[in-house]
Amino acid sequence: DKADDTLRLAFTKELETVDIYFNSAREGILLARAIWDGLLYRDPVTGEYKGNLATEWKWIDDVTLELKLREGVTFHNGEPFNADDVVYTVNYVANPDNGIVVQRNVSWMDRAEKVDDYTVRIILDAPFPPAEEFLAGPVVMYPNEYYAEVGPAGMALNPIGTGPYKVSSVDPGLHYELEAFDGYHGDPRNAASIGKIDIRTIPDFNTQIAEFFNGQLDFLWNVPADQAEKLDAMGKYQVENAEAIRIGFISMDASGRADADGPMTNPLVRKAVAHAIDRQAIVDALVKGSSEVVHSACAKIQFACEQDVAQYEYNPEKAKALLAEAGYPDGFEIDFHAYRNRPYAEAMMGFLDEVGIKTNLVYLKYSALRDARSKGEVPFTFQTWGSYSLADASAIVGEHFTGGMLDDAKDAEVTAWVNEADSTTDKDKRIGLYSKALKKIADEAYWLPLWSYNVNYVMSQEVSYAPTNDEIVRFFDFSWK
Amino acid sequence: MTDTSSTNIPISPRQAMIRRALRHKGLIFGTVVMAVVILIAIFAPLLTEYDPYKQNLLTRMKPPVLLGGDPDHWLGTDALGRDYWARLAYGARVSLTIGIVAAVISATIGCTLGILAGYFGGRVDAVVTFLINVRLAMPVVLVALAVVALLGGSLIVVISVLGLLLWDRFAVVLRSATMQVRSLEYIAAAEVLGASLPRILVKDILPNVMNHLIVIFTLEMAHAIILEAALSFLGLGVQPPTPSWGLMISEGKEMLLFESWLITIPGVALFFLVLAINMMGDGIRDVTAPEGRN
Amino acid sequence: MSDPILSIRNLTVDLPKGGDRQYAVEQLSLEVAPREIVCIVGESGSGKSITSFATMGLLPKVLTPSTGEIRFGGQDLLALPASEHAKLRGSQMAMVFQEPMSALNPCYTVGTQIEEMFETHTELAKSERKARVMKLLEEVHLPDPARVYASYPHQLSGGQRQRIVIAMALALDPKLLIADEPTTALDLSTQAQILHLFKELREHHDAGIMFVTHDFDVVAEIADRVIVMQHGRIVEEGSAEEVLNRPKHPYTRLLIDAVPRRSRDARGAPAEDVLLSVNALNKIYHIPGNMFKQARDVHACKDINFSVRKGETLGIVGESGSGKSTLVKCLIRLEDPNSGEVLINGTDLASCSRKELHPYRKMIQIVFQDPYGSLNPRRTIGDQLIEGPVNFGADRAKSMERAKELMRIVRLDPDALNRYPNQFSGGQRQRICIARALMVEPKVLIADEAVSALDVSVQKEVLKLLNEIRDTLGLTVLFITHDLRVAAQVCDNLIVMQKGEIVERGNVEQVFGAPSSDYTKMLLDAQPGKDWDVPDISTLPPVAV
Amino acid sequence: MFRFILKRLGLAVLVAFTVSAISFALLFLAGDPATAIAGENAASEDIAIINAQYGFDRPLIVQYLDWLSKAVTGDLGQSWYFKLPVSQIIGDRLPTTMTLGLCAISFALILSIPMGVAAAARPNSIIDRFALFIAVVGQAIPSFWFGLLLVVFFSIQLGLVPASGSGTWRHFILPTVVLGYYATPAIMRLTRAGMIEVLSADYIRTARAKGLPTRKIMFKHALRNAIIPVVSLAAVQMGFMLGGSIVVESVFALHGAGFLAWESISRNDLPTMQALILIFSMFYITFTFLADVLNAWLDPRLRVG
Ligand SMILES: Nc1ncnc2c1ncn2[C@@H]1O[C@H](COP(=O)(O)OP(=O)(O)OP(=O)(O)O)[C@@H](O)[C@H]1O
Ligand SMILES: Nc1ncnc2c1ncn2[C@@H]1O[C@H](COP(=O)(O)OP(=O)(O)OP(=O)(O)O)[C@@H](O)[C@H]1O
Ligand SMILES: [Mg+2]
Ligand SMILES: [Mg+2]
Repeated sequence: DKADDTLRLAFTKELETVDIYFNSAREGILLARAIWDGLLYRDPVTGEYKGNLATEWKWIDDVTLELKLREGVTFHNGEPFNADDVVYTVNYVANPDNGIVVQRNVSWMDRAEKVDDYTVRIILDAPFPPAEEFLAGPVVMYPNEYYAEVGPAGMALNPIGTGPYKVSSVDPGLHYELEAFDGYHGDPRNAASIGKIDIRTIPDFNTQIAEFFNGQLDFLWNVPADQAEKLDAMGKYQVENAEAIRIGFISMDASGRADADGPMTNPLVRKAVAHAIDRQAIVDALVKGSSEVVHSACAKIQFACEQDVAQYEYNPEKAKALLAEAGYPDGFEIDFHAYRNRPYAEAMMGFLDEVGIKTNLVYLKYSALRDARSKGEVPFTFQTWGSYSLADASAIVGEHFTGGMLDDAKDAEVTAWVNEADSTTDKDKRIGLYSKALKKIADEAYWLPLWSYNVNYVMSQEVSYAPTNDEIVRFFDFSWK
Repeated sequence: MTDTSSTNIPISPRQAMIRRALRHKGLIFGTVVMAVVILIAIFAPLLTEYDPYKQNLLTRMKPPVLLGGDPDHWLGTDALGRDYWARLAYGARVSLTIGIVAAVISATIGCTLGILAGYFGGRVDAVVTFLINVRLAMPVVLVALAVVALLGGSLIVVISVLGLLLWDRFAVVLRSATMQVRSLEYIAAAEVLGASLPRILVKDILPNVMNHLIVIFTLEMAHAIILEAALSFLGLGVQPPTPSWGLMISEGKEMLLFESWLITIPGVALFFLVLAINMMGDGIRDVTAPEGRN
Repeated sequence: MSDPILSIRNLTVDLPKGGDRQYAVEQLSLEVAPREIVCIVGESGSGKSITSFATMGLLPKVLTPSTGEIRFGGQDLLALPASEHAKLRGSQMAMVFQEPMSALNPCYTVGTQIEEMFETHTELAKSERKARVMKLLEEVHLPDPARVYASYPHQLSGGQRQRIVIAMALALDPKLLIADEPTTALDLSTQAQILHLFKELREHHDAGIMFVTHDFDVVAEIADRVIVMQHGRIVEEGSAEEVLNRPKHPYTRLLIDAVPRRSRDARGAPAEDVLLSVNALNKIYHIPGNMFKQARDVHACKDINFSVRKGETLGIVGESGSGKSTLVKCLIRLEDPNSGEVLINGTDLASCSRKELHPYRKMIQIVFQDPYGSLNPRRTIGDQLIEGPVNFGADRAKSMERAKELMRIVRLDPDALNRYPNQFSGGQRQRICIARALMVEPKVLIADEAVSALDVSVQKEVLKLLNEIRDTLGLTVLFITHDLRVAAQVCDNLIVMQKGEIVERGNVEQVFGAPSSDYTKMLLDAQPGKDWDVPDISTLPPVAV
Repeated sequence: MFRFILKRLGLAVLVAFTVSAISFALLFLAGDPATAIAGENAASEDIAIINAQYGFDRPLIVQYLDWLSKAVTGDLGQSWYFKLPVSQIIGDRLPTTMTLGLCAISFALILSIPMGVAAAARPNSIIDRFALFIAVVGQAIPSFWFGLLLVVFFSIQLGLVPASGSGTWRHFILPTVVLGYYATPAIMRLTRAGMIEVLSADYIRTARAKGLPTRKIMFKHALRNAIIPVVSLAAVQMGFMLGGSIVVESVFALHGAGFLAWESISRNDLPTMQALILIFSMFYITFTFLADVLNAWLDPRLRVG
């Protein structure tokens, strides 16, 4: 609280490591944005890319990006920042042998080359349109000498970056203390306003709320909609809602991997499913906040996310008719896999039940479900995808419709379009190709896109913070009222 | 001179037991509550016109009538607008099924092992004791959680896991009870009279360890029900939309600090059911083996 | 005679509702003088223990004295507050119980437990307390007092433990010593020593001793005065000489008449052909150790050889643990002998497999000691009786007929077949067990201490029944007992066992008249009441009741 | 005696191996390790790399023996999730769980033994009924519900104790009560039953005949004998508590080994899981062994032959 200039908040899960290249969790992103800087920065409000550790950048050709680095920046341990750090970091993470957890974030880079002390070139494997987005997000710069010495294990326990906050103590998975970094360069992001950030892991959300009531926490994030409403109604707290890039969708086994003659291989059935679920009602009653029903297989704020696609309105009669036409006048029974938001899944099951589709919920841990999906054992599943907070359609479509393990459609045409789009830097061409792909996905009803997600933040009255719509909490934007 | 005045205790053991049972308050309380729950479970469709699965997103989380809710739903509605009373009534079926089937499975395993160990002793006993030790040394709750987490928590998985988890007490108690009975002379007499092994086990051993079996059965049944609730709490109980009380508690937990009735109603129901089963178990022990308590 | 230490007047103790009778003891009056041993005799349940507990203030809560008084040292104990009474206990009055095995706390050394007496009732210093304990241990003739002092109860034998309890009772030189069947659980030889100790006490201490027993031989051995109880009432009282030799009350006469005589009931000689013979039988029990104890082997039967002729009654006698039960268990293959043969009609039972054994099972049947443990409480008598025949393939209905017949033979109501065991008394249960054994028409009947747990009068009945059945059915009987008198009365030939070995064999007259082994001599010598010739009741003058 | 300790140790090791083998098989068969290592948002190509890297393509038995041979030398492997040595992570979490477990078992013993003794001294009295009530309620109340109720009442409403965390002793009060209460019914019932049985034993009658004061009879003579089975039970319960404190640790945000185990399940962090299962079974074995030793000290019949 304000008295001791410490902002207290809680994580629900234990973060495996603070080293951003070796975790894939939202909590990790939160810490990373406070501790490190990327070369670029995307303004969360305008969506505009700005220089961060790089001040200028330009494409030499399709696969070479040259960046001018900011001078006078130092790491928390006093090490100066220069081209060596960038070259070291890029070459380290781009090397698959180093086992960076989220390969997609780094694998598009081949290597980096030093031009002079404050100029570097990043060489790509192939043209990669969303490169700027990645450089503004997950790819952050590490101090070369320090990292070479301590490696990921040392970085996890004593992280060193250039960001607005430096880490004063780490109890792995349990407790993190950050404190404002005096030497922060301060552009384009603000320097820290609040002196200390104290983060504990409290797995039970009720306990988090209890601690919030007790004044032991100043800030709650990812508050479920119902609780947020109640907390708002109490009138004692600030409740903020922000959109997230994450969308929910139902993926159906159109290619017949799970069951070659299964109902989901029939487009009529898939369309019946789309008509059967009253997405708007679920958004209104359960998801709430700023969420909206989505129709296209990506998040609205993502680049090249075509919105003009076929839409399926809630119409159970039509759904029944389609089922009858598809040869299932009495409906059918099918397993329905899910891994989060159980009430949403349950609500959808209720709607499906009305048109005669009996579902058996199989609720699994993500890893287990993903495993089952990659083996092609899942005919019908409720999924969500957060696109690593990347504002580019390739982050979601590229992962799910290019014939990979998670691709249930296996539509060669769509795969070709998306692959082509992802290997060109021509923005208009990309938009056109994605438009074709997304339209076909909607026409064929490979997916039923459901809704965008939103995040609720609850703050005590002393705290001032304006949430952004990318699910990222930026500690340096916090201040006391 | 035939000795006809054969008895000074004129009533049979069964009659004496019934007499003691009728005087045992705990047993009567337990039995009545159990009977009520069983009746509710059986006649659930007659007790409510609502379908426990039928959702209505427009009437979510209406409080019970007592807290000023909608008179159409006297116990209110849950987060998906399903009638809470209907879910509670149908949920009795699920909770009882879990308790009974899990206890039957573990009783079968535990009794078989326990009786064999107690009867044969020696090497068989050593093996069974080893198994019991393995079972006790294994943090099976964790292993079971892992299995449920990875296989998905269908009713069948949950019941089998619980069944495989709770047999140790049956084995331990029946082992020692059997040992005790085994050393009695009527077993030796039966052997000398040429009774076959299965016959001795069924006719002489089983009836005499039956009261232990029944008592443990009730305890483990209660245990299974409460463990299912704990699994549900960790998100690994039976799958929605099945209306199990454990699941209702776990769903209601979300709103614990705001709509506490959501967790209190199934919580109290569960509490009373488990309480009743335990009191029945205690009562049966008191009644069948009065020396056990006083 | 000096003033009595204890005088009980008109004591009545109520039983809780639903008991066997209304009062545990009724209108009971008795006196105990210093240096006097008063024996209270009577059958089980006659109220002997209740009387002693009432005096000690140890009655269970459900039992309450309703009228009368117990005067001790000038005060009425019944009117005394519990804490005052507790102070008298141990210091002024002491008690010795029946079960030496369980009367001492297993968790403390016996030295500590005796010392507690001084700790509680005196101000003695620690060293002095220990010295006093040592003296007591010597007084009760315990060998090596220093070792005994530091021993735990389970390291001592039953007789030694009973001495400890007696030492404890004597610690503060009480005025009154109550002994409730202090020798019943002991072996003959130990019993003799303990009885001797009591006689010594009478010489060296002033205490009055109230000695509860059900054994007239013991009475004859030590009593000065005798009180006979039945159903909670005193029926006869007088000097030992009078009551033992000229009992007046019919109940006393009945009891005395039931005391087994040292002579054999006259009967015909058995046939010559050998029915059962045992050759070089050995049985070794392996007792597994645990973390703190060594494993060890117990040689329970060593090279046993004997044979029994058809129609013969062979008695097997010996003290507890001598291997009698083990021997018969091997005979009926409840235990597998380690070596040796058991030949019956030329078949070796010892080497049969379980399957081969089945048809021979019916040849040998057994009646066990414990009348309560040998019937399954959850099955009806009828069901248990037909168990045997049904197992050997007989028809249920026919077996039921036979069961009825056997019930008549053992003098029980055939209608009782559909009752449960708990509705029968101990004696009746033993008869049922006999009937059950006879259902399969065995050639050999083994009675393993079949009458030891019964009261004398009941014992007499059952023995009589056994004899009759043996004679009418032409059975061969192996009669196991530790009671030499019973053995003498019913057996033709005797085997004496000690520590798993046969140390003596011969017919009854030989064994009793001219024993060859020291062990047998010692056993015979240890019998209480040797000087008492049980009077022939029929010759006594009739007395009006 | 030495031989038996050896034999017993051998058996204990066998039990521990069996437990670890069973759990190894269960865990590795049921979950896909590679996905677990890769994490939630990993892409497909990441997983293939991992599979080769960790050798999950080898037969299960080879993997188990590999694990086991390292485990005996104290190398429990690397956590797939934290990428730290498992021994280090567990070492960090165990003190919390041990503290909680010890507090809880002490609480349970302090509550249940006097109550069991009092109940046995006067069967069917008010105290007995109250004890029975406590026991029956303890068996029936789900511990998470109880825990949350305590938080609402003592922490939010009264503000007496902290709701979560493990910083000071005050943080342990509520978890101790909840976890300890879970073990109370069984211990209390056993104490009561044991005391009732012992109080009717002959040597208690002897003690009374010696004129000892009631207090001394109850505590010196009766309790020492009645406590022997309770010691064994407490050992078993203590073993359960360490591994079974998941719910309590999660409600009170105590980051102990139980909670770590549960989280490791959700994260498919098999090396941590596997090590924890091994350690928990070792605990159980150690506690029962200690209980045996303690019992031998309490009961000379077990000690001197
Ligand atoms: N705790 C008790 N509760 C109810 N009845 C009892 C109790 N103790 C004894 N009795 C009854 O009191 C009567 C007298 O018992 P007591 O123990 O004095 O007999 P006893 O002569 O000592 O017999 P034994 O030779 O078997 O010891 C019996 O009918 C018995 O059933
Ligand atoms: N199952 C057994 N395991 C180990 N040792 C045994 C077993 N049964 C008997 N023994 C030992 O064998 C010896 C002989 O015992 P057995 O029961 O045959 O004696 P007994 O003469 O029948 O004595 P009692 O008169 O007390 O019945 C004893 O030392 C006893 O401790
Ligand atoms: Mg008596
Ligand atoms: Mg015997």
